[in-house]
Amino acid sequence: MAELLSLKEAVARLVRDGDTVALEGFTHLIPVAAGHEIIRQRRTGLTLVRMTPDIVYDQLIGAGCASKLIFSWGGNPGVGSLHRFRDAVQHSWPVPLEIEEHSHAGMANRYVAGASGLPFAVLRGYTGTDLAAHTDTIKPITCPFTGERLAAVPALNPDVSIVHAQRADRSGNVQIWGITGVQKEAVLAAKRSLVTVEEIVDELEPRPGAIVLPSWAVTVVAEVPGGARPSYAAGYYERDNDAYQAWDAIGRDRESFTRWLDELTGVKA
Amino acid sequence: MAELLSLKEAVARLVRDGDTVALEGFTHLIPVAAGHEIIRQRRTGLTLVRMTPDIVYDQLIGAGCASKLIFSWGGNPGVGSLHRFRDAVQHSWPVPLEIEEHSHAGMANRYVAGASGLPFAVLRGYTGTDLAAHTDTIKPITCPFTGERLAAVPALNPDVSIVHAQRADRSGNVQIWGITGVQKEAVLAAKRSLVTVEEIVDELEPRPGAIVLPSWAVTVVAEVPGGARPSYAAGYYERDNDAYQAWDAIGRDRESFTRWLDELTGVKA
Amino acid sequence: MTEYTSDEMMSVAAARALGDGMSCFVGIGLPSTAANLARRGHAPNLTLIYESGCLGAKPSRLPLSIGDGELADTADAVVSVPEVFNYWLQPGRIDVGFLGAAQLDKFGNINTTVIGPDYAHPKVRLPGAGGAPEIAASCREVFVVLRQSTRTFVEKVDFVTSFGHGTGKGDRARLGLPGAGPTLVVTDLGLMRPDPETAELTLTELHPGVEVDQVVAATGWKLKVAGDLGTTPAPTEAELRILRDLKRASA
Amino acid sequence: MTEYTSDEMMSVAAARALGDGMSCFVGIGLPSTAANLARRGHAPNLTLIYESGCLGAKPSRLPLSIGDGELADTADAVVSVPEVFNYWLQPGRIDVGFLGAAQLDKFGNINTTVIGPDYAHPKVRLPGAGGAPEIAASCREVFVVLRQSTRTFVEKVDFVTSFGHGTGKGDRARLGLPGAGPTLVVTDLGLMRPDPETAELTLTELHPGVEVDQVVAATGWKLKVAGDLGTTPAPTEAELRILRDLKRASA
Repeated sequence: MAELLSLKEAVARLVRDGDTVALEGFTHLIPVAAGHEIIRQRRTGLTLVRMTPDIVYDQLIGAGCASKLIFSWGGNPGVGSLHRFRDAVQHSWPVPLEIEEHSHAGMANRYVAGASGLPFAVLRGYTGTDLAAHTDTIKPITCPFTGERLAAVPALNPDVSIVHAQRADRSGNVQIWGITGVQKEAVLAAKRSLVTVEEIVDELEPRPGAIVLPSWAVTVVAEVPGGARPSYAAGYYERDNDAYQAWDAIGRDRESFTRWLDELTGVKA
Repeated sequence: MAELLSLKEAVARLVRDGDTVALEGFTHLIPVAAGHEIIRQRRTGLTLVRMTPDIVYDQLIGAGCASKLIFSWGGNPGVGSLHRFRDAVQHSWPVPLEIEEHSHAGMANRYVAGASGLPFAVLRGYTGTDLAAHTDTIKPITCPFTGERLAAVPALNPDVSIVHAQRADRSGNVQIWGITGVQKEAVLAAKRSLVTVEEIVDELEPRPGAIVLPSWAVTVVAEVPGGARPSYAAGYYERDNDAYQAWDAIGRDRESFTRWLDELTGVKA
Repeated sequence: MTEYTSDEMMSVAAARALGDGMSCFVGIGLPSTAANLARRGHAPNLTLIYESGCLGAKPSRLPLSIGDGELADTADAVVSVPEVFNYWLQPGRIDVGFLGAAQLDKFGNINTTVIGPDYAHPKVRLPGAGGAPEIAASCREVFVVLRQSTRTFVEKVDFVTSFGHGTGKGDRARLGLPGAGPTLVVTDLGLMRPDPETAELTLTELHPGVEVDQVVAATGWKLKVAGDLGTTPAPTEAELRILRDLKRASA
Repeated sequence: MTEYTSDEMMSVAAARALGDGMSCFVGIGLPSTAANLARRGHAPNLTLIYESGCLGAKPSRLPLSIGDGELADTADAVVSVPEVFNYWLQPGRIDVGFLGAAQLDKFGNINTTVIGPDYAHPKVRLPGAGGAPEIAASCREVFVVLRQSTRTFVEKVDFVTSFGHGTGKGDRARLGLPGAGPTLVVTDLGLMRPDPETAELTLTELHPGVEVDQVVAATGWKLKVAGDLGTTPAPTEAELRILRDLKRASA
């Protein structure tokens, strides 16, 4: 059964230096507040996993929390590049960042394998591309029935997966609706999981398009209203497109980023 | 886009002698009326596929429509055996029935592979059992990353899959709720598909727990109110448990079955 | 004290094996009766998982099939059949797999496929595997419940539908099976558990009023009896009331 | 006649390539603009599929991201991300994959990963693959839309993120790729199509007012020009109105 904790306690309890950590949420319901709490608690050496690293990953990388990134598309959606990510890859600032790069289909299937207790997944993927040449996590596999060659990718089983959802009940059952992305798989693939939610309610009213993660499949639930801002939470608030635009200028140089970071972590200039 | 046809036209159009045909529905929403129409149209030599062949498959087998059955559990749920199935397996009556036997996990994954355009699926399954010794559709496969041995099963891609659903709209978009079983996978794995529905409505109201099969993924929709009886259709009618009980006596001997069959097909005694 | 049948004793004993807060993958029939009895009694936080995709079902009566509407209506979540097997069963998340059997052998292997030595020409064709092979493989442990007779309790099953302990201790580990396999067999006569050294099913408890000879006579192999043979407590009034209410509601 | 920009011409030309009743896997940015313009105009029954899991989205404005709330709210079905790739894209159900590119080479190979010869020390780190490699592999055909310059249209991409025609005709078949690959490239200057014999991208149509020399100069390889070079019809009033309404609604 999931425990109900504050975000601070939850991150302190679940996320350790050197962990493999996945924060998922496909444009919708990105667990930004949890990412900020990881920065505040100054975790280091993390292997960060995420299909679509966007500004909260740019922040985690710029803050020096990560030593490796496993991903399939890194950008500021609708705006442009992630400058902290680029700076880390191109200039090792503030620390070197190793990367392991996949396609969305590959990443999604790696989570599926992880959630399914399988060591690998099979897909029609990567054929003819240069991706396989730069990672040892894409290998060929032959169908034992047809002889056809396909791609195999290893399961992702993060130490901790963190997602944001609309609601949980007091027993820790979690309800998510709208675009649910790969969140169920990320939670089920992980050794430990944290779900931040907009609110904790007495009862989860059934809703069209909603999925429920039963309490016994989740480690910790933390109530964090607005925890997905500046991304959005269907039924609660809209995406703050201006914040995504504004991040471009902040992330663009080390100085303005450091000012932002000091403000987040409460360091006086 | 799905075409809207009568059940009779739909079966005439889609189901051919010798086809591999899957009727799915896990206790709930079993497409019984469509099965009866296949009997009426006297199809023969079918390879019938179904995770849980129950009384409608007993009827199809007793009527001589099938030459092979691919399945994982054949019984009259809550009642006992399928006597026509047993008679076909043990005494080749009315025609011999070849069987290809799997577990539920294997069958479900075979549909998943079929729906995914993959030639096979991987699972932790069958280990230590005698199932693999009696079929060539279970083979070992080795994880290219860990060296672990797992089971591979080939994709199921029926010529026709038939399912029953609660509703479709006039464009042929299909809505299913309650226990949805393996119906989505069965439809997506098939070359052609038929969905019988309780009713055709102007608009599909979103409903908790409902899935939608878009019209362009379905070949034919036929309005068949009560088309799942004696199984049930959540929101429409309950399971007719008495009919399942009554089938035991009818199916038990060839004579009473033949009377039932003559009645269904309109043959005078 | 209220009278009770040996079937009622069996269901009550099976129910007691399920601890509160556990998750249980429930086969239909006797296992479902026991699991629902437990949930309505001493284990209100028992999570019932049915292979139809119902996670956390809370039926008010005994389901007649694995896919009764009430299972879906009362579940915490209803997922597809592939999902219940792949995401929920396969990774070993579930504490107990609760199974029935047509034949069970002395190492807890289960047969629900064919009776007779020839698969192609069986004496009796049974329903087949269903979810059982992977339930038996992947749950942390497996409980089996069935009525005891020399027909059902055999030296060696005609067909291994679901793997128990194979030919003895160590076979599961050699095959890489993650779960502990059958740790408890509940019958209308008593309880059996695998011997810690050999994994052979051994009589560890008798139901009240049952004699050892009776159990030995109803077993198709030379049944071993534990040195410290216990006796199952008789069903309590409360247990019988709940069981009978459940049965009545389902009639 | 209404004035229009070369970007507007590009979007209109790209939109026209989508037939009514088709299904289209839509990349964000220019492809999404074109696909939405088509659906609001000549192809009302165009099915838009976004990798966020939205099948049959009908947005009233141009989405800013692949996962805008309006895409889900207006979709026929919203499925998980694994499902959209495995059940919907991978089996080859989708008619057209509509992609953008940072670099495109003369055989329609796409780079969105790194600029520069050294992957480990790139000149510019780009966002990466996203859904594109499998979109390019599995859709029945692929359309690419991007602005034309010697920076974007190169002899050979620095990194093959998404496979087009490889090193020429026959490469896709040799690799067992099911779809036809890039059959159309739409730019702000004209249209290119793979030569039927060699699969080399060849200029087949100029947008109104554009000269061949201009296109050749904006291309990083020695661009071939079709013998029967056509001219794209200018955007109609209706096309421009819909496009501008969409843009305005999204501002």
